[in-house]
Amino acid sequence: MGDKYIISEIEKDHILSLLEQKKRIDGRTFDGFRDIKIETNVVEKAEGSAIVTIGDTKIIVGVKAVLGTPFPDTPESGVITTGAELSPIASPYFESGPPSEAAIELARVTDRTIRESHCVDLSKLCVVPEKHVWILFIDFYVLNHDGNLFDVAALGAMAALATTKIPKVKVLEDGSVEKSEEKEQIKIEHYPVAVTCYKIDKYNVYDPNFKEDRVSDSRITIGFDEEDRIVALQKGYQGTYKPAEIMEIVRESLNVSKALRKELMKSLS
Amino acid sequence: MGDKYIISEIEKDHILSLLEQKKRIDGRTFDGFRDIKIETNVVEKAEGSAIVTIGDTKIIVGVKAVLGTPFPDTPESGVITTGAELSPIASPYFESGPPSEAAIELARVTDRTIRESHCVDLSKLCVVPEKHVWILFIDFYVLNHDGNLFDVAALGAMAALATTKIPKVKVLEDGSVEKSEEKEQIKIEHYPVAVTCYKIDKYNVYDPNFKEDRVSDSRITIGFDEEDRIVALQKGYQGTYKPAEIMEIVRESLNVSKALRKELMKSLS
Amino acid sequence: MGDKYIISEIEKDHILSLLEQKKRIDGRTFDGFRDIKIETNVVEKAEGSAIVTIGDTKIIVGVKAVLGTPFPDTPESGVITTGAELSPIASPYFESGPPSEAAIELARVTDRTIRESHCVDLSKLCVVPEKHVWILFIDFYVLNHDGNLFDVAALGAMAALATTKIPKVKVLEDGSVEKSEEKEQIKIEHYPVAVTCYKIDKYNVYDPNFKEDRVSDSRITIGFDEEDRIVALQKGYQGTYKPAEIMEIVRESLNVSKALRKELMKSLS
Amino acid sequence: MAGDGTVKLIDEKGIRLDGRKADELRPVSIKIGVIKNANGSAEIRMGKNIIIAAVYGPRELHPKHRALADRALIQCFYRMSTFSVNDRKSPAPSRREKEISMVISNSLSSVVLTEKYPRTTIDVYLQVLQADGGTRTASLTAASVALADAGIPMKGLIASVAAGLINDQVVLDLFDIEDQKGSGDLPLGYCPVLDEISLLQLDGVFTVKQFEDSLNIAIKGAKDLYEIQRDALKQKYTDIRAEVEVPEKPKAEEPKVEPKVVPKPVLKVEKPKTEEPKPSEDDKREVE
Amino acid sequence: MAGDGTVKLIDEKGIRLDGRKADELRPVSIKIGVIKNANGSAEIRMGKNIIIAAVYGPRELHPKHRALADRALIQCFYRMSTFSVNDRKSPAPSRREKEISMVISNSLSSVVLTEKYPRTTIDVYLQVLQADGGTRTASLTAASVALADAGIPMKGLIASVAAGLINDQVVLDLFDIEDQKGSGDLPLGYCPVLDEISLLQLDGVFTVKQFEDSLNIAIKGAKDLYEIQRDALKQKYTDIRAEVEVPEKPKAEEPKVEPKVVPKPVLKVEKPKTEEPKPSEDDKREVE
Amino acid sequence: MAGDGTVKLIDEKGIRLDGRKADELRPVSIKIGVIKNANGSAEIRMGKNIIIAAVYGPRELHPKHRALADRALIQCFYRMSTFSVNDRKSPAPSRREKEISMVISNSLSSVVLTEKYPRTTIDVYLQVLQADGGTRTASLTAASVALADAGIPMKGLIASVAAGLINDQVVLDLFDIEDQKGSGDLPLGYCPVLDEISLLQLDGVFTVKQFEDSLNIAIKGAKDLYEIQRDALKQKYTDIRAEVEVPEKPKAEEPKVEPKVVPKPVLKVEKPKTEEPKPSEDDKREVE
Repeated sequence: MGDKYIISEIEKDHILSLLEQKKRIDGRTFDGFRDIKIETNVVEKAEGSAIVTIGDTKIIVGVKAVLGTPFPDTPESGVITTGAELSPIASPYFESGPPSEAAIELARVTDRTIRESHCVDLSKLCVVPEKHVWILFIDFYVLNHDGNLFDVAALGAMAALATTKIPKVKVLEDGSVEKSEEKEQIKIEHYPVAVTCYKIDKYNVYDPNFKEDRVSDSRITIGFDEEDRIVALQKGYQGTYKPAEIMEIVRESLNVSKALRKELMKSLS
Repeated sequence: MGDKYIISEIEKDHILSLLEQKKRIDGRTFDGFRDIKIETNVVEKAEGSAIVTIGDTKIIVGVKAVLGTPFPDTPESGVITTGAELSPIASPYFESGPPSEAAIELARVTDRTIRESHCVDLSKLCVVPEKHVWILFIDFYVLNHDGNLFDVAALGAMAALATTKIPKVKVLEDGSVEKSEEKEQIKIEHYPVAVTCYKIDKYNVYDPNFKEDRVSDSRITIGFDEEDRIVALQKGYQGTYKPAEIMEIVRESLNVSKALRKELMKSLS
Repeated sequence: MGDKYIISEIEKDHILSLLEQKKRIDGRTFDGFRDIKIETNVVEKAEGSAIVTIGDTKIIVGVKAVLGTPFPDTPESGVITTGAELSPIASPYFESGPPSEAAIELARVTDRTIRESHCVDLSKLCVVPEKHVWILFIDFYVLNHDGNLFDVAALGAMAALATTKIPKVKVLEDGSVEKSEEKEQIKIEHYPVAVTCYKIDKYNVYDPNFKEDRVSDSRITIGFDEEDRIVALQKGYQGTYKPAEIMEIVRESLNVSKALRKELMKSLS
Repeated sequence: MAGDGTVKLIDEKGIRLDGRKADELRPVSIKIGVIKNANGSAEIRMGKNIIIAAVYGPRELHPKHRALADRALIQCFYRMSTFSVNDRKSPAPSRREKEISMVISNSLSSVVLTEKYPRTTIDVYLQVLQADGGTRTASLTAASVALADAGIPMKGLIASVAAGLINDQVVLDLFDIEDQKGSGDLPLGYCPVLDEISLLQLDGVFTVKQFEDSLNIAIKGAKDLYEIQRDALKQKYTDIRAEVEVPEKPKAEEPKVEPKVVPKPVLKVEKPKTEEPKPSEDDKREVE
Repeated sequence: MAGDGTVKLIDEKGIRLDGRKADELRPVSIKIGVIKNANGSAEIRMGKNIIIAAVYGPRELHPKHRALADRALIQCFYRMSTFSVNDRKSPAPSRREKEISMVISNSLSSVVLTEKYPRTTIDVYLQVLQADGGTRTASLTAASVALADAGIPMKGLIASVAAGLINDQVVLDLFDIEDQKGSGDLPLGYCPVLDEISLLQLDGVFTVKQFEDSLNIAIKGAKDLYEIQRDALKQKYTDIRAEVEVPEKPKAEEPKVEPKVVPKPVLKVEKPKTEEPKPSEDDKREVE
Repeated sequence: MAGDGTVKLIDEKGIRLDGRKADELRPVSIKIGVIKNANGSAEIRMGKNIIIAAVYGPRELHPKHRALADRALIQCFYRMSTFSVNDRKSPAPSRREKEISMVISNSLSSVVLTEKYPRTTIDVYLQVLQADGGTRTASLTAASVALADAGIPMKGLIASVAAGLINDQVVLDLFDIEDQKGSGDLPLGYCPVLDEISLLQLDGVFTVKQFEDSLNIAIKGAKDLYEIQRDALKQKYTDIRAEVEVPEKPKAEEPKVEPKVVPKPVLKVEKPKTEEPKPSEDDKREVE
């Protein structure tokens, strides 16, 4: 964002002077999150879906499962593909048109968290090697942007995936496939979550609202799995970090990830 | 249009003051049409074609028949697809570039008139179920825009379709198909025409020229088949109608449709 | 170009007054070329590649060979397809975005020189008629634009093609094909080169630098094969020629072509 | 739309597959203020349709040359989510989405007092989260409520619903299967306060008599729907009242959520939230 | 273009498949004023080619930064209709269409007195309704006549036709099959009044001698074509004369159809229809 | 990135497939001034990667409304040539290319003294001629040198290289096969002068310990790379020196190649070549 929106210097000063006093504009601690709400199975026609809200940020994620052919170099693997739309429905600062840089980054970072965690075993999405595999399209739409999109998107993607049911498939004699009415939950092997730490001047805060997000100098999004391994990381915006700061953020974010995962698992139980 | 072109208030006042005296700028009655000319078989390389002119409005329509695969959910049906281009050749108000909203509306309303009338039995366009069906591409180009595009486009589409000849096809042993030199007229089951009633202030007129079209508050295009059934309807522009007005227009347009169909049938005989 | 860049009248006058004295701004004769350098096999991952520099103009050309299906009307022919990018890397006057008119012209004229000379026998690129043929993608990127792009592009395309090695292919029993590790040089039947003559006022010069190119009124690019036949020709820009001038340029360019071909052949030996 | 006689869409007693009578609306709920950043918003659920409408504006229009000298432009963007339908929808806008955006925009333009905001745009975003037949009419219904929620002055709300033909019988508010298997669809946009029709389309095969019956049943349905729209807006008014009882200084940083008093839900709300149609220099720089 | 020897494109007597001699043009007809809204227009039929050319301008250019300070920009848009060829053409503009648009634009720019209309654009639209070989040359021929019809001052008309090689013989004006089966094609744009070549392209394989012969035969063909262009413009002049005999006040509302007196069809028509190259504020608002 | 255990990417002695040790960079060469028209440029070869970086600017930005009031915009365009990879890359820009362009642009923005050139753009073009793993880091390394070559004042050079995991072992600077078969990749952009990290991404599976080790090895690698960057810039300085020894009047027509004295390769070069960030009217007209 940094670049795109000019915020009055006064507002930035206000946020900063509060941070110096260890305060945030809405009274939270530096690592305090706003209310988290995860609803699943919100769209029947999707194979999986979720709406996640953190504070006033709201994202809907849907998973469509489509039978298709695998990539030639991975004939026994299904495919996961992730798309994000930052529609102008969600913010006066978003514009109509093809996916913006910001939408591409949001989709790709979330995609890496999902993919690299191996949360879905792609080989289990294979129906007939080289011929028929499941393609999972994970699409998310930001409905209201009040900061911290990356964490919300990853929660949404996992909640939608973990509640995805795909039709059982029968392979016919001629090699073609037939979908049955019966559906089956896909198996989730790992439960990654993404945690983003935003740096405003020299202060690190979590779960910023839109104004805090907008005045941030940089951010680091880290995907952690349930074994505390890092599966994805993205530094964003134009600010920089000392090496030691990075390690500090990794450790702090790891703690935050556990709380987020608790929320995720609660919604799935 | 309403929105897009600003017409001098003077011109609008002039048109209106004439209408109050039951007159139109070129002396016609409210439901009087300009000269209609329908030429068919104008482009040999198309499977069907027509040029229709009403007054100075001129549209060319061509039909190309291509062998393709059917949609998975209608394996025994051929396909009709309609496209319109409002090229800047036809008016100083048209712009280059991808199809405008106006072009999309023109194509889709004409498409509905054709499609919903079942004027072509799509099952007869099937060659080998699931494998090979005829796809009819109906493309029209507005060559000169002097109002009343919808009626002209529908006449053109029907005249082109009704004179479409497609190659006879032989199905070979291996399931592939071979086109023969011999061609066969496609069978037309119904003869829909579209009639558009334009409302200027409280007056309903038909077949407006460009200036009348431009000052219209709203329009209603209705597709009628030869059994006097309504097969398509589209209210256009931003004006509104009382329910009773609608019914009056339906009845009036139905009468107009008979005259238009007479012209169509004359050109086909 | 003519249109696109406004050059100070002073500069144009300067170039012209020199030409009147039979001089060029960098001291060359009217048909004198700058240094020519042709490097081949510059990109290992391409099946063929070359970097050609003439003066400060530099173009890289890569050939990728991909197995694909032939066009239905030429089932026993491989395919050659040529693309050019005038990336803003090469000149402050180039813009980002889809291929410009200038890029399209450069690609298509070079394509015609290659294609019409029959330098590659397309039937030899056929693996299984109707099913599998080699598609050669010849893509070039202008890296620095200091005039005379057409001649450099054609040299680059030929140098890349003539050093292209494609995998040997085994046709399996089920009709599918398998690429082997072993590669084979494609056979070159002809060695066309392109020569462009630029007209500034009434003077014809060859191999202009950017400034001369920019003030040119017109240009003629001619592709000659090694049997002195014309295989492609393109008049560019807005200037015109008397018929006799054309013939004069053809004869002069034919001479130049021999020198350029000598450079080409040297690089290939 | 194929008149497929093999499916029995309505039984002898006139009961449809989902248990409704011929002239009955599907269950409808409308919720207001669902998109916090928008100037106005609404979520409609009608059958299995789930659609969100959000209104931004009046605000400056880019590029400026498209602005209208004497009134606001109303721009609608109807979009289906990729996962809203059985077969995944491509994310690229289709011709169908563009046409629907246009007819919704035309319909809304007929009631909004656009002349109050010359040179601005009022943008209406419609996101279909789940589609179950009749998304264009449900979208228009929601858009109209969202405009009222945004305090945009209107001559009246538009209620929108389709009538149609199933097994040659006229019914109200077709759902997915009826839409596909029925033989006719007549989407209507209607303003009960003005008794004016602002959206009307049709496909299928109707006799003139069937058309007239369908039109009438759709108008009746729209009037029923209008009551639900009013209730949704009244509910909001009540909610705000309750909130206002406990007096509280509005937060300075959050001008958007300052209570909007909507005394009568629909007609000519005196002052829209964005009072100044010409944004200040500061706003402009923020938008860039 | 493949030199396919198996088809006999020309017989021992030098007669081609369509009965023409080597240096003969196909039947040509040119009709003027076919597009009423345009400032000038022409339809050419040449063999089975049917092409419409329409000229709009000089008029204001958008976006303005593309305008030239010292002259008019000539923009050509050559487009093939989807149904103009045997295999349906995709409606998206191809690279071929873009290149042809450019070479036609360059050719016309060489004869139009563009410096008379600084900062404007003259737009030439070329729609191929049926293609039969040589559409670019026929388009240029028609465009040139349409410009004259629009009253745009020119140094001279451009006549355009191709020569080519079939069975190694030089022939004029290739039609579809000759174009496909022949071994060379040389499209030429030529201004007889100036004796200047403004369009020249070639593909195929020509010896220098064959090239020279082809160039000469194409120039001769262009001169023949030029007479047909002149006749078409003269015919119009005659038609207008006849019309003007019965004096009649031009209708105030229709300034476009006011009789354009074209005393000599080609050179420097004194006043173009659009006298004022800088459109007034009103015009500008209409165009938006 | 699949942790495919079947390929032995590193042997018992810690030697990798290409003969390197775990913490060793691939052979690197950096050449300056390879694109004559650019204000600065560099070619990097690192393993089989061949990448060209060219810098244009500071220069005027179009469209103007995107310009920043208080500083220069840095725009990066990372593009892979179609033939740079084993399977031909489509020429259309991919989402990957757009993301990489953005992270490189962010990284460079952190060191360039952008506030010196308000309202301008500095455009950095990155063309991958051959890709061999780690193209984004090599591109950033080259871009940084190209900016210095252009005389753009910076707080320091950025050296960029990845660390990663192969067979669970931390190694520096993954090449193609290691990138594909390894189990983790951590691209780093680092400014040794400032000890600041300006690019950091990761995919794969790392324990926190592995991450820390990878980060450290990448920083060490970046420091090594920085020496090579400095050498390249010094070499240029030496070359220019040699040239300058023989005094020679700079050619008037070629202002671009006038010797740029770069006294210390990196920090705050006093005056960039383009001294006047606001281009003159003439320049502007040329750019249109």
